[in-house]
Amino acid sequence: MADRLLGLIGEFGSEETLLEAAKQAKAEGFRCIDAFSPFPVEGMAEVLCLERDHRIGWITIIGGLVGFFGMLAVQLFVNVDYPVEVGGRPLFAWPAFFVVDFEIMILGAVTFAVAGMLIINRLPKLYHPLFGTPRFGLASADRFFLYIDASDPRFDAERTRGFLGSLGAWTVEAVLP
Amino acid sequence: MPQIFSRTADTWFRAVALGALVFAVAFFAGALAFARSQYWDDVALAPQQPVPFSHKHHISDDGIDCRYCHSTVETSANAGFPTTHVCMTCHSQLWTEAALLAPVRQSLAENRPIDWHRVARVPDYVYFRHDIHIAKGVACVECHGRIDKMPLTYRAKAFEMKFCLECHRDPAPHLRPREAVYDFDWKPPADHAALGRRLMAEYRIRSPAELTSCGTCHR
Amino acid sequence: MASRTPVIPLSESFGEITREVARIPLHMPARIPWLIAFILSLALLSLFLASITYLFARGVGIWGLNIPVNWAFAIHLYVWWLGLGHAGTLISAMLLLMGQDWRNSLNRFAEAMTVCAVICAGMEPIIHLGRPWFVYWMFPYPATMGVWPQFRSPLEWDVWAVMTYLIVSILFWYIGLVPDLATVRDRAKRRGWQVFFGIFALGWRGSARHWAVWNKTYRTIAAIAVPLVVSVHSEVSLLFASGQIPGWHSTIFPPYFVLGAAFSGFAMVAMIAIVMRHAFQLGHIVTERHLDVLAKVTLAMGMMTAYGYFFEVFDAYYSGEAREIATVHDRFFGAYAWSYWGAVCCNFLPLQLLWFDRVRRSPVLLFLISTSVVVGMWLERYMILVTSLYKDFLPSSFGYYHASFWDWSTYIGMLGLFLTPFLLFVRFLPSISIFEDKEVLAREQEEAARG
Amino acid sequence: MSGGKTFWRSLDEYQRSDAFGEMLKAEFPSIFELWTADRRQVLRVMGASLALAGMTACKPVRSDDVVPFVYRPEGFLEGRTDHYATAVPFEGYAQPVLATTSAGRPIKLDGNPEHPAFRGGSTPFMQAAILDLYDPDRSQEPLMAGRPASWDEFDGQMVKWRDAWRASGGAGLRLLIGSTTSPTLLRQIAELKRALPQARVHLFDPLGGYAGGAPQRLRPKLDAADVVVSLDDDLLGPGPAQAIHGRAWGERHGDAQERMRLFVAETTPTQTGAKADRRLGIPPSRLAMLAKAIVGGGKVTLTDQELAWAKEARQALESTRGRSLLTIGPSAPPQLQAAALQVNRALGNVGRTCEVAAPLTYVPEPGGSFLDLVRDIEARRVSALFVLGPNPVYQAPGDIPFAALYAKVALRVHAGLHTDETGAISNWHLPLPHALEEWSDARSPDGLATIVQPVVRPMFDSRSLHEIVASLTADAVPSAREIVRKTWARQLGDDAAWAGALKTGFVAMPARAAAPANVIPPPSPAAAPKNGEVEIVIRPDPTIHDGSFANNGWLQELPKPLFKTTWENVVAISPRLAAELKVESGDVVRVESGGRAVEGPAWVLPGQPQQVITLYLGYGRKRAGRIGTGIGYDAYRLRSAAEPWNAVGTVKPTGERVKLATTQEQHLMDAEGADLIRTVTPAHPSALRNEEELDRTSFYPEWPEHDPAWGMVIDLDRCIGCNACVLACQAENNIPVVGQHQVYEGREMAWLRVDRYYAGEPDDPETHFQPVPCMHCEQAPCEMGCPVHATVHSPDGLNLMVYNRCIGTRTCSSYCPYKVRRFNWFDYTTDAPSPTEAQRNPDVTVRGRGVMEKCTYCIQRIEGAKVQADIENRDVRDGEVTTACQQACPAQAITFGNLADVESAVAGQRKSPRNYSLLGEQGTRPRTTYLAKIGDEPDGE
Repeated sequence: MADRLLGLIGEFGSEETLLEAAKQAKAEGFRCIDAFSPFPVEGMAEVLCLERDHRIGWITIIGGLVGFFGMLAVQLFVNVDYPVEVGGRPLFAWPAFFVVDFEIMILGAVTFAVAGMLIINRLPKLYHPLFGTPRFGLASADRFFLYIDASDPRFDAERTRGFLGSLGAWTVEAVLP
Repeated sequence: MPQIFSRTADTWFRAVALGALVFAVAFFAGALAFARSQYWDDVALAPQQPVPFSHKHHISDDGIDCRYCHSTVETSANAGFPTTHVCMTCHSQLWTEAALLAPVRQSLAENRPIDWHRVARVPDYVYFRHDIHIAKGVACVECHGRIDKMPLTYRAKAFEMKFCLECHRDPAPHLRPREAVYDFDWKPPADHAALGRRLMAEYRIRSPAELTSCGTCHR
Repeated sequence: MASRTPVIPLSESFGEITREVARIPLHMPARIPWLIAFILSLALLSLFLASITYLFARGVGIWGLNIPVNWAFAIHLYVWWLGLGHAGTLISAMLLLMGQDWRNSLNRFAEAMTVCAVICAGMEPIIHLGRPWFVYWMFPYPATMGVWPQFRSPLEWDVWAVMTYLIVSILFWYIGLVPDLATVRDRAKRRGWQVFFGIFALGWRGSARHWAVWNKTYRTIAAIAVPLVVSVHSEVSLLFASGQIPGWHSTIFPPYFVLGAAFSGFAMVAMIAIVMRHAFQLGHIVTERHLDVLAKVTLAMGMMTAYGYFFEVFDAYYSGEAREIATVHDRFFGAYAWSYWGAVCCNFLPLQLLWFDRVRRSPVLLFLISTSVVVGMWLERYMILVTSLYKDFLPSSFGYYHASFWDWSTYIGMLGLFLTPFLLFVRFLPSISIFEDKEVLAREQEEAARG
Repeated sequence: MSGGKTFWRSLDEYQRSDAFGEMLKAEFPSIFELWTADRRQVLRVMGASLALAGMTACKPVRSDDVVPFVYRPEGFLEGRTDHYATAVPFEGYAQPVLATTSAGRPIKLDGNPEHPAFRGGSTPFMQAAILDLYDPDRSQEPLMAGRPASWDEFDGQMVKWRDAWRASGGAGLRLLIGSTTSPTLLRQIAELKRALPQARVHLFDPLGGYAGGAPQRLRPKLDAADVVVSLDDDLLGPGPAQAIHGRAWGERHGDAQERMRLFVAETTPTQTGAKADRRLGIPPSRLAMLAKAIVGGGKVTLTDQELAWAKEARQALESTRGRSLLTIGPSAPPQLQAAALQVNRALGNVGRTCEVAAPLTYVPEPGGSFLDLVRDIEARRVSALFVLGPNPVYQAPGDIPFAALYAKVALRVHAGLHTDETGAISNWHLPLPHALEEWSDARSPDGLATIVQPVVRPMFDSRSLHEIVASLTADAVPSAREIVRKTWARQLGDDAAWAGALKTGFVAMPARAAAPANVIPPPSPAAAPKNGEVEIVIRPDPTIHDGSFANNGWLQELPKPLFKTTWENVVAISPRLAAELKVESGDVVRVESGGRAVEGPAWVLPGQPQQVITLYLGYGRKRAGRIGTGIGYDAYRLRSAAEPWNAVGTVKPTGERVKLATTQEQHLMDAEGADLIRTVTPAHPSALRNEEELDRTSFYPEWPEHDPAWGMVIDLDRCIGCNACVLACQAENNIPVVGQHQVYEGREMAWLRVDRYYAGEPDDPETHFQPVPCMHCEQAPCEMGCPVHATVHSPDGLNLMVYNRCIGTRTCSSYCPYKVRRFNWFDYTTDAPSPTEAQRNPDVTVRGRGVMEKCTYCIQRIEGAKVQADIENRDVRDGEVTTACQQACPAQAITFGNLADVESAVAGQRKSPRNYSLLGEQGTRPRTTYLAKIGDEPDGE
């Protein structure tokens, strides 16, 4: 188990080389690849076909609606449950209610969005095999990594290692569990 | 780069996060439950009284009317607490030697009041009136429960605002003919709803809006 | 566009930026000054705790409040703190959406400042309550009383607005922080630091998938945060405008308050930027260009606020309402004219120096002008509150307000409540966005490469 | 009184530490704050078990003790209030009151509605008398040379003295009594004189003159007068007949058919002057001349303005012969009084608008004045002096060093409610009971008598004045009740008649024939000031009076009707003199006269005659109790025995400045202010400024109409600014006294205030009074602001304030355009001293710290009436609910009732063209509206 290879990771010096490497890997037919960079690399999402993922948007909208209508429901309920005349204002004072509804809409949208982001990204993930890779720590500083997973049908430990090297990777390391 | 966390770290992390969440929810639920519990509302607790007075015995066995002792219940906000003298109208004849009644005899002899512990009480800022409730056909049992079955007196209902509101929002089901107010064994007629409606009109019970207006009870 | 000076010098590198920022939590370059500042802020915090202990023991009567002026320091500082906070969100969110790269060196600590300021702002209305221990009655929970909060009240709106704002600010700040926490985690050598940053970095790996989802989330929240800022301070203004008191009852209040808030907030960000830049030698990351842009934004906000001042006066005269006019006169010449003219002078006079390029790029001058603005907005909030309340409708109920010792001690102590968490943030967390600056640098390098 | 023991001890301990009291006053919001005695003990003293209304947390209260009676007292009903007709004294006169008791403790005094003259009206002093009952500083046991002693010891001494007096016929024995109308006391004095012919009874009446009283009194009957000309007579101001005059005023104003016209010439502004149709400020030195101008005959030297006033007044008097009245104040020289009598006789007014009668008060025989006593002490003819009631050491004029003289008397016995300045230097001090604690009798200014019956057991070890007087001659002293009954043996001999008199609260008494009028010497002009001097007018304080109310917190905190200052007396000074001297209100001035001087804060008083300053008696007490000691200056020091009301002297600023505890700044009304207080004229009978004021357009849908719909109308034409409503509200609604410091801070708690506005020239302004309670707005801005539903609207239109829900955001007060809300900045109530908390109304929540409070339209009375009506299955009748302010108002300026009932009085008044809303343009739709004043001048002038 311990030495079963999970994938290979190649280290690059700049975002351009990484982007180029990713494109090439994609062109080579690799599916299960991922890139790691200290900052979001422009264009990477397109290369990895991630840009059509609109889940966050939908989650946010749902959160907003839940917040808005949830709060509105609370407001309507409390005025039905114990109707009290306040300053001659109507029981259902819509303009006044919408103020809080708006705030809670935002609160709902933001909390849903954050929770959605964490869930989609499967975070928190304190232990991850990649962290065991000696040079991976530089991914948060100034190095760029391309990872090809062992589960990829085109993956072959030796050939893929060579392929990464051919892309200009400074180092190629094996990711072990 | 070595791993910082062990493989089980994520499990621990999630467990702790979930635990915190559960704790927070439980805390609020617990607080709400506590406010409705006996610890807070004192329901069904019979405090130690100077004399172990039994309402059950006096009502069910002896058939004494509530008003004999609580004589101002129809005329005043307070139901009225019996004076020692009232106790002694009977107990100068009955159980004159009973050890249990020694404090009563002593009170009369020394002209010193008996310190009872109040069982049914609303907060100071609530202005409850017995007279109006009796006049409108709200029976003793509605708030005090089956006091005729209580060997030792305890609080039957949580005297919380919600309890009062329940009836003030919809009095009809809680009404009975005025003459049945002191009757613990009164059974509502088959068409209780119709009776409620009739009494609402007959007794000119105010609208729920008025009855639940804050000023009805708080001043 | 291409000809403008880069916000991050091209001589910088990704590694350099990483090192420069990450050394602050990990190695703390200015240990002694930080410690002095921290002890000072702890002292202020203790003053605050002592003040509110006495406050809770005795009652709000320890402040100089009375009828008619039954709101003063606590409420005007509530508005003031919240106003300071708004700049953080605006810098982070609005400028992000507008693609203003220069924000990237400023947004992190601006957001932290927001969180600290909103905590202070949120404290104010709670401690000012007559019976603060019942503050939870403002929330709709199933009570045995069967009574609920009253949602027509601007105060109730404020509860939700501030709560939302606090939570959103913290979330926005935190998810922006996560990648940088990962950076610091990976730089940390000591186990304790590794665990600390490791937990809070949530296992961030900088994966392209993470970045993609993260980017969408971050921009979505940013897009939501901008109307949030506007709505929160509009609501705060409605706390006054909903009353019928002359001097409050005006439709100009929401924009007037929001602009004033942004104005004071940008000034506050400038102050903090200058201090941090000096204390941690961050000259290459927070450059003169940053100060220049900040000064310009402050100037723009100031001029818009000045327009609000003008329009408020115009509005009163245009309405022809005798009482509105009387309130304006009272602001000009009444017992609290010092607060009006103080606000006008502090807000707008030194501000005019910012028309000059040299002044904008001078840290000392910009710091002084920003301080003047923050003080000026403090006076303005005081003025709006007190000059309206102390003379309203019936001459018989006019009355004067004088801040008591405890008013001041609570306020000054609260500076400790603001500074203590902020200093902790500076000490323990990456106070400048590392990855966003790298992003800028990458973009600039690319532009430079393209010529 | 087994429970009294511990109670005393704690009081005693307390009293010994004066410094502690000082500290309390300086440091704490409630002067009472820390002082507690065991509450239960007090309640046992009060003779009943009850739970006082108190505000605790929201928790349903746990089981606590309930202590029933052993025997139920006859007629006692828990939870119900009882009413007793009795009287409280004021300047020796009876003020007939109806005392409300709850659970055996008196909680409220109101004018006796059955009384033909008072008809339910009250004065602030009547309302406040109940607080004196519970004054924790009252003397509680006999003191011998300042040390606690017992009545037995005193009685033992008395036996010896009595034997000596019997032998000598009472030689050397002197009694000094205050002004009194008590038939019983008068009878006892007569008996004493018979038993001890050598003894002598002296009268000490600082407000009637030190030299003895006038043999005749003009008793005005204002209700019959079409024209009243008052020369320095404050008919509507504080005095024993204030409620009677106020009632008459009310009946002749507002919607009255025949309006009374009032001319007032006064030496210092008063409430009467404020209400005058034609007012004239005049220095005392010219008052006689003015009288001469009215009486006619002789050459007068007056200013044009004064002459014009005199001419108009004279014409008015003559044009309404038999329906006019000329009245002269008691402070004017007796010659003027006699002249007025003459004029009224000539106009045929006597018997119609006034009566001439012998005084109801005790008139000493020749040689029985205070000055005679002083002479006798100096001549060492006095060996024993019983000071029964008054406080001559404090109240003697400044030119008589009475404290020193008093010390020369070998046996000094003082009886009083307090161990006051006199009691402190007496050999014996004897505690007297409060009027509500013992039997007595007295006569009201209209001539009727009232049997003063106790409504509560004496709280302290006191003894009735009647018993003390009786013990001077009798070995076995009957009880006060027996002594009083003996007086009335002939008239109220049988028990039924006696019970009837107690029940109704008054007894008719034959009027004594007036003594023949004295020969009138020509009016002698008062001393005129020399160059650089000013004339000094000395008056009783508007709320503390002669000083006897100094320890009454309600009256101390009651804003003086014209100054709106509290807790101290001021030196009233005219705007011009103030400008000359460069002083402003609050600058301390030094007033010197006759070699004596006082220093007090100046108050620039619009309408004050130019070179005249006014000093106010009653302050500068040295031993009044914790409340009244050591505040203000003592104007008695500047008084002279010969001319107690006026003096000539100098005034100059000391350079010192003090902050005055005022509840209202001085404001002259501008055009905008004229909207607040409106005046209608025959030419402009409507109070409305424009049609828009009737516009009820609103963005909000209307809430359903409801019956009842409570509302209040306040008639500004009737209001005399007397403050009776303010104190009635305070007594009814458990409103705390917060102390001088809190009033400085602007934190007075009064739910109802009487605003005073000036219009016109500061030298001769119009003065307006406007009572301002909560307006109970239908579209209340306050309610909208509350986040927790603590202030909401009831279906019957009340703006409710739910204290137990309030969290103290104060938004409601910020939004209130009328600023009628009051906030508990500190805990003003929890630790009030024990006896005072027994005064609290059990039907009204006692508010704790941090909650807002305000006028509730006396919701406890509304709910009480509703419950009563509901029990009887009927609607609430018009007039069944009276608010405390309405009940107290002597002028009947306040009407309250159901607006939905078109037949109701309040609905009728709403239809008046004089009806207007305060700040109606704010769209708040107040349920409290005002009826405009009626003027004879064109609108807006």
